[in-house]
Amino acid sequence: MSTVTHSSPGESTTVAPASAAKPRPVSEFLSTYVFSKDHKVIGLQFLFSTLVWFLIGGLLALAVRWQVAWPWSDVPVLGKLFAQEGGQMSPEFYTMLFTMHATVMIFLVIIPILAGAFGNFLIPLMIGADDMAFPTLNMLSYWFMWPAFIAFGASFFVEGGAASSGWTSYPPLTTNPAASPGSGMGQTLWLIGLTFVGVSSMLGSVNYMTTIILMRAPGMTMFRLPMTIWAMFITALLQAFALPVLTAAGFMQLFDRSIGTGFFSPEGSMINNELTGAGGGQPLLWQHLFWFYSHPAVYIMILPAMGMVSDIMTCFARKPLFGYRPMVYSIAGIAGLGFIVWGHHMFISGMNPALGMTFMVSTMMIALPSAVKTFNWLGTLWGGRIQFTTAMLFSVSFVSMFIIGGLSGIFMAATPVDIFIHDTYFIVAHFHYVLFAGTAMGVWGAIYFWFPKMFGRTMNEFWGKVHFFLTFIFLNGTFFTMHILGAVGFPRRLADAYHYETFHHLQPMNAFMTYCAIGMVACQAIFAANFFWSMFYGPKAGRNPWNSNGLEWTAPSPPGHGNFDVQPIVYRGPYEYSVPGCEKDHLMQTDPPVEGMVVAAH
Amino acid sequence: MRNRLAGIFWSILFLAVPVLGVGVFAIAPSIDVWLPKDVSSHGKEIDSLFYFILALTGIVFIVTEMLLFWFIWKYDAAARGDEKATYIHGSHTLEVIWTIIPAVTMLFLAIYQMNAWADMKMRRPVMKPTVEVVARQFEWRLRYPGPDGDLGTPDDLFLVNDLHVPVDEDILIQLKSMDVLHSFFLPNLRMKQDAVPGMKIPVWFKATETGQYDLVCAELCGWGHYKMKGRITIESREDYDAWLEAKYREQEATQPEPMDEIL
Amino acid sequence: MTHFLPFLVTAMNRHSTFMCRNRFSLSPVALVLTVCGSLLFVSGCGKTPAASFRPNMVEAAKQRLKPEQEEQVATILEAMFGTPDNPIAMPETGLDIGKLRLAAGPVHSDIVGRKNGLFREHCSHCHGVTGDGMGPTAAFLNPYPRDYRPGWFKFKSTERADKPTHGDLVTILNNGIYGTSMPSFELLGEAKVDALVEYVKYLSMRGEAELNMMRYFFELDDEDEGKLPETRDFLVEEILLPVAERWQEAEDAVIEVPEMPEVDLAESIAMGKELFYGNKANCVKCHGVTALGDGQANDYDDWNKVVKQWSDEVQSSHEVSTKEMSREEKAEHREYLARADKALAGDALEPRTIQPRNLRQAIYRGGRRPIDFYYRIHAGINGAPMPAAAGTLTPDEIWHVVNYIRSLPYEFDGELGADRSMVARDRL
Amino acid sequence: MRNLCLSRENCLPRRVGLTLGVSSRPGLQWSVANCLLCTMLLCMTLLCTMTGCGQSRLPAPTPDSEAAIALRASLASDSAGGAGGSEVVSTGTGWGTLTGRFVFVGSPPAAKQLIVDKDTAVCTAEGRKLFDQSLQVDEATGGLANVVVFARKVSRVKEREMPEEPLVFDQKVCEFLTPVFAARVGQPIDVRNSDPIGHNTNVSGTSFNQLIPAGEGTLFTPARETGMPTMVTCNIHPWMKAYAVFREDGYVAVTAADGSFTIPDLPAGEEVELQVWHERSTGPNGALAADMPELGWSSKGRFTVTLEADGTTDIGEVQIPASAVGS
Repeated sequence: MSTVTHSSPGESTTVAPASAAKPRPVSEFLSTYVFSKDHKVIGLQFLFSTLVWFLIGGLLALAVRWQVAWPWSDVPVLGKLFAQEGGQMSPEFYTMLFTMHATVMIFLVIIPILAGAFGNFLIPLMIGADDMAFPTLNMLSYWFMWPAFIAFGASFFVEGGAASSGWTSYPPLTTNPAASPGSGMGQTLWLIGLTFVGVSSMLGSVNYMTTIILMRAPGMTMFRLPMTIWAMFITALLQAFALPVLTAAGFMQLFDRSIGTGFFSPEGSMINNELTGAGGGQPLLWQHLFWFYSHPAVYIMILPAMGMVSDIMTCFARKPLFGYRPMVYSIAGIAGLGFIVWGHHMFISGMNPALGMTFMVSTMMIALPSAVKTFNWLGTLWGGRIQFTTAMLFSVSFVSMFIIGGLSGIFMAATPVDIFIHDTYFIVAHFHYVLFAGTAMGVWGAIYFWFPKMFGRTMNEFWGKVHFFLTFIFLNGTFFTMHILGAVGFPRRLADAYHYETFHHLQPMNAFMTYCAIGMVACQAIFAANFFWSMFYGPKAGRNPWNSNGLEWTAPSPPGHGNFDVQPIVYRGPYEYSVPGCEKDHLMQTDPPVEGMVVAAH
Repeated sequence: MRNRLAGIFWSILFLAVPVLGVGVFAIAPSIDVWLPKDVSSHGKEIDSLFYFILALTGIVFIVTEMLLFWFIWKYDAAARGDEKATYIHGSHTLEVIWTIIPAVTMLFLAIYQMNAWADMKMRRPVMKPTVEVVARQFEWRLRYPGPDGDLGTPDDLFLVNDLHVPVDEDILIQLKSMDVLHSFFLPNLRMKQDAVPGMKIPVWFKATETGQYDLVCAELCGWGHYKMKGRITIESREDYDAWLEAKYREQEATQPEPMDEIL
Repeated sequence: MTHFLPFLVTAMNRHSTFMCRNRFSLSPVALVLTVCGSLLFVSGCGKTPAASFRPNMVEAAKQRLKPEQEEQVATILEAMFGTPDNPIAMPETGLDIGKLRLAAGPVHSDIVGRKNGLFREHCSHCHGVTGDGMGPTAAFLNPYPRDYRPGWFKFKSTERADKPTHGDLVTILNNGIYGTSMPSFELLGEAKVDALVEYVKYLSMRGEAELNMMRYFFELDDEDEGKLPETRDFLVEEILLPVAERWQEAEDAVIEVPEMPEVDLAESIAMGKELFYGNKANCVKCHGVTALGDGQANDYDDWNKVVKQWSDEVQSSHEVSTKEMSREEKAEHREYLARADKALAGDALEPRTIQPRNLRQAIYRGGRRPIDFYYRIHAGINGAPMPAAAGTLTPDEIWHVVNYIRSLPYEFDGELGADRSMVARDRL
Repeated sequence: MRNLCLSRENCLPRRVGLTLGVSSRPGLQWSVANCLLCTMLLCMTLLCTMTGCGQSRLPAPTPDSEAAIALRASLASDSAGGAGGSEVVSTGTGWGTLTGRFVFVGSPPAAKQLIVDKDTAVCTAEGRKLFDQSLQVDEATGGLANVVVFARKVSRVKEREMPEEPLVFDQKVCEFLTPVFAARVGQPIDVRNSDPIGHNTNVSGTSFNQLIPAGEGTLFTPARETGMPTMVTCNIHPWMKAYAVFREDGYVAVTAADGSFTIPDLPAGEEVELQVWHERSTGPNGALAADMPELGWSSKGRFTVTLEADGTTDIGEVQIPASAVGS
């Protein structure tokens, strides 16, 4: 089936000029411009959609920060939309804000931008395939995001507002609509949206796995794959194995809410004088199921960035990746261990404390592959010939920030310390260092790096660096401070914590963080302007503007339909930079071997 | 040469990360943005473990960030002239070293703290509950067992939000939730435990100093989560008994109290 | 569009330079649209709403008030009570303006450590800025948050129809109402609780004055041309004072509580039990044979009853045939019904039945002190179906019932079906 | 799936060869157009979902703040006087009796059966059924019972003694025996319970909500006027419903089964305004409208008559259409 559906756009292309005299039906317009099956277009569709959501999520975060810094004061701009009677942000709206900030950022930005946008765009290009294995499925994986977009977007405007039980959606707060305004229609829409995101990811991951396994160019062995592809491959595996659990759990919660099954509500638990369901369930069951997906999801959210950063860094250090195989194994190790550490989100949840010990050990162990990766990145920089392009700066900052995010994780893995810092801003600092300072920086790096391939033009380097500099400064101003707030025990998710004497004096510090956050969002305007300007007016890029090695750089920029005008044949791995005896400092994967050149075994 | 300046600029930016990072943690205690005062017997263990991990991660943090800085400072293309990058694919020895050292450290860390964890969450003191705390949206309902020491008898004392415990004694709290998840968080006693509907979870600690401290809800429990504020009063045995007695008398009132007592 | 497409397709296939023109022709449009869309999105649905008291639209629609009449009421109320940000306490109300200012207005702090706008910070999410029990979370709570406007309060030490004393309301704020969504505010401290109570009284007086005025339109003579007289005699003497005086008289209306009779507790409980199940006190009729509160499931409290009855009325008015009506009558009828439907949908919560208390859970809304029980049995519960027993039972008998009820959570009565799992020992 | 080609170089990708040479189509332009289209679509969807912002509530009137400030000032000064509400000035002499009859036009609908789910051994013994009594029409005469007629404002009140015998308000087999009753303020009412089961009697708008033990009674003395009739219920048996009207001057009557009413001793020789009420009326507050312009019958259910001294004035048959009582 896939062959048939795939070939149709190709055929129509060749037929089009001949039939130009005859007006084409609307369906052609749709299949060319909207329901495209070209992996690059789908990737860009993902990219644009997620960037819009990135903006929305960022604004939500600003509103959250505003309330944390100056509780109950009028929120500028956004306040117009959602203020309660009297112009102030109501606490239920605040809970909705941080819930939707997390939801949007995780499910509509990070996961789709990594797997959806870059996965789609890069996988066929980097392995030398003309398209994905299942183009229709691929198209569907994008369009299945739309019900999710609509569900999440619409949920803001239904009665009671959007979901407001945190992105973790812990029952019974979520299973009983009487528990919170956002647990009404908003939560149902949240679950529906989540399901569609899941379907989309699943379609994507099936496609990626098949494509990577079956459609590599001649000579492209598994151990000649760039790290990006390895990361995408393992991410796809993670998704394929973890997602069904979340989807099942989501349906269970939906049933709890709609037909009173009571998977997650215990016997006789009352909310607002209404029974929470049939009983016989356990709230902790949801936590287990949810984190069984969502902990691996944390790696889904960073592994592709790690892969892309490895590729960018080798290119601009002009040096082979230090320890290619250990890097691959550590990604696999992170993924494998990722399945057995979910309990560290639940140390104080009421789960058997003995389980806490085992999860603590496995969690400590996951620091290993992360450490290996960090050291190997440092090793890659060592002895390199570093070019400070914007993409490189973002990649280096990824490593720098990932060190912070990784190390702060050890505090939480230590169960006794976790008793104190659980659910405080220490956690917030930790995951923002991993997901924002880590992944988002990686994503920016990747955008600057592959932009020429996407649009045939390069982004402005000067403004790119300004963007990097400001983002880097503000990001650390915002998130590093959170560590010490966490050390005071400042809890997450409080609309107003200052009536607690313990936290009363932290307001100025929060105000500082909010100023930084505002700066951080504001300087994204530079990025947006640069992005759109360069798309049309940026300097034209050739096929290989960075003198990089990957297969994608052998295709035209931007690649046409079918990607390669010449069948790429792969002779070596992707990191052969500065090969002794070679005239240029890079040796592309497709460059035929030259007599006498010394290249490492793989 | 302009390129070299750029390299210096960016290297220093990355140098700022460890410098300012360590700086923030060094200054924080002096501006009172640091661990709140500990008044529990087990808190010292948590704090010392926190400091231990802080030192450990601090060292790793400084070393790796300094290496990062040094590499981008030194291996800037502009600084290397015509020299090519080193053509090296890795080092087996190094990989082994930097796998084993963290592994050993991490294992040590995990085993080192197991005892502390067991003390705080697994080795429950054998005694009747001092008080039952029932969390609900958005308050802490307290039930003291009354003179007979048993919960669920007519002499139970019912209170709200205002938790009192005697100092220097083992306290066993029976934690429940009526509706959704809550978390019983005493920052000054380094104690946190989720309250789960349908479960009776024991929480124990021993307070070492008298005083009044915050009782915070740390698990999102709905729109009013932020206002679910309680207070713990740690007082001497005599004061505690007198307080219990007074509260019990109040609960058994058969005549109105004078107005000034209510206000 | 149809002629544009093949052109574009052809152009693309040729990969020629005029493609550039083409690309610019589309992109700016898209850009402008995107920017406009985002701007619209950000600017949202209008301005930040200023805090204002919402008129009692249910009563207004019920009394078929005209817009100018509604406006007159709103204006008079603003003259007498001010706005949510700037309350006014006329001397006749006996309210303390200092306390009101502490509680009113947006949440802010004028001096370090002193927070104003207490009501909006702590109360308005449920009770609404107007005290109409229609805050943003109201619809999700069971029971609904109290609507102060009719001036009915349930748990108090005064006779049924009287207002609660200041102390009664302070007690409610300090203890919360266990079994409802009303939490305890004790830790706010005395001064703040005091200010909040004063503000609740203020809102209640305002609401009652509003109701009185809206109802007064019906009483007007024809020559008044549908306008309330704006004189001090009418507005203060007829409308405000009757309400304010009852609040001021509350302290004198406290129920006298005789001492508990000196009988053995077990004996007293036995007598109380007899009364509970007997034909005299009849508690069993609503609280059920098992005392689980399952004896009466389809009654409404007064707040809900008002809505329920009117909505039933409106419903049956919908079914009235309009054949015999004149054109004007028809239009009037239709407008009334349209306004009524809107008011019921937007300004009233779906009426909900009230359940008699489950007496085996040891959860008592009105307080667990013996004296709290005495008040409730003596005077009944204002606004709720619970009737008064004062004339029917002697004080001693009331005390017996009190003792029996207090023992119920700990009583195991297999015969009556009070399941062990339902008693306080295990349930709470 | 015979070959997973994990490391085989000769594993040819399936379609690269197929498409070689056809990749002449530039990617940039149409993908950009495409993506912008998607972005726009996204923004538009968000805008569309925002329709929820539209208010569906009744528009609230805005107070006239300037007028409010002026009024506030005038209320604060004691000088701002003026009579509140107009007093009726007496112009006539003597006393007269008012009488009339209410007739239901058309055929009355069948009464609804009430749901009795409690104390059925007493209330619905031997298959007895209880019916809604809100619309009682005499079959023979078409008279409409339980219409309340009372004088709104009178210039003078004839002194009559307060009856010493309490008015009996009884309930039997779970029904109030008098579905609508009138009393003078200060007149004692004996609220009785002739059932073998307990009732409670809840007179809304007053402080009276009392337990009435089986076979006993309790006295209730209304202290204030009700205005329009107020509802009386039994909370133990929620289907039980009656209406009471208490008037200071006692000029109040409830129509009998044949629809007739009589109010004696009204001031004669001057205009007297009367108010008419019925439980089922569709008018405001239960005001019963009738098409009698000669009496100046208004939509507020009011009419005016001038009575002859020492005589009886009959307003005749008042025809009430089905639509006026919501049927």
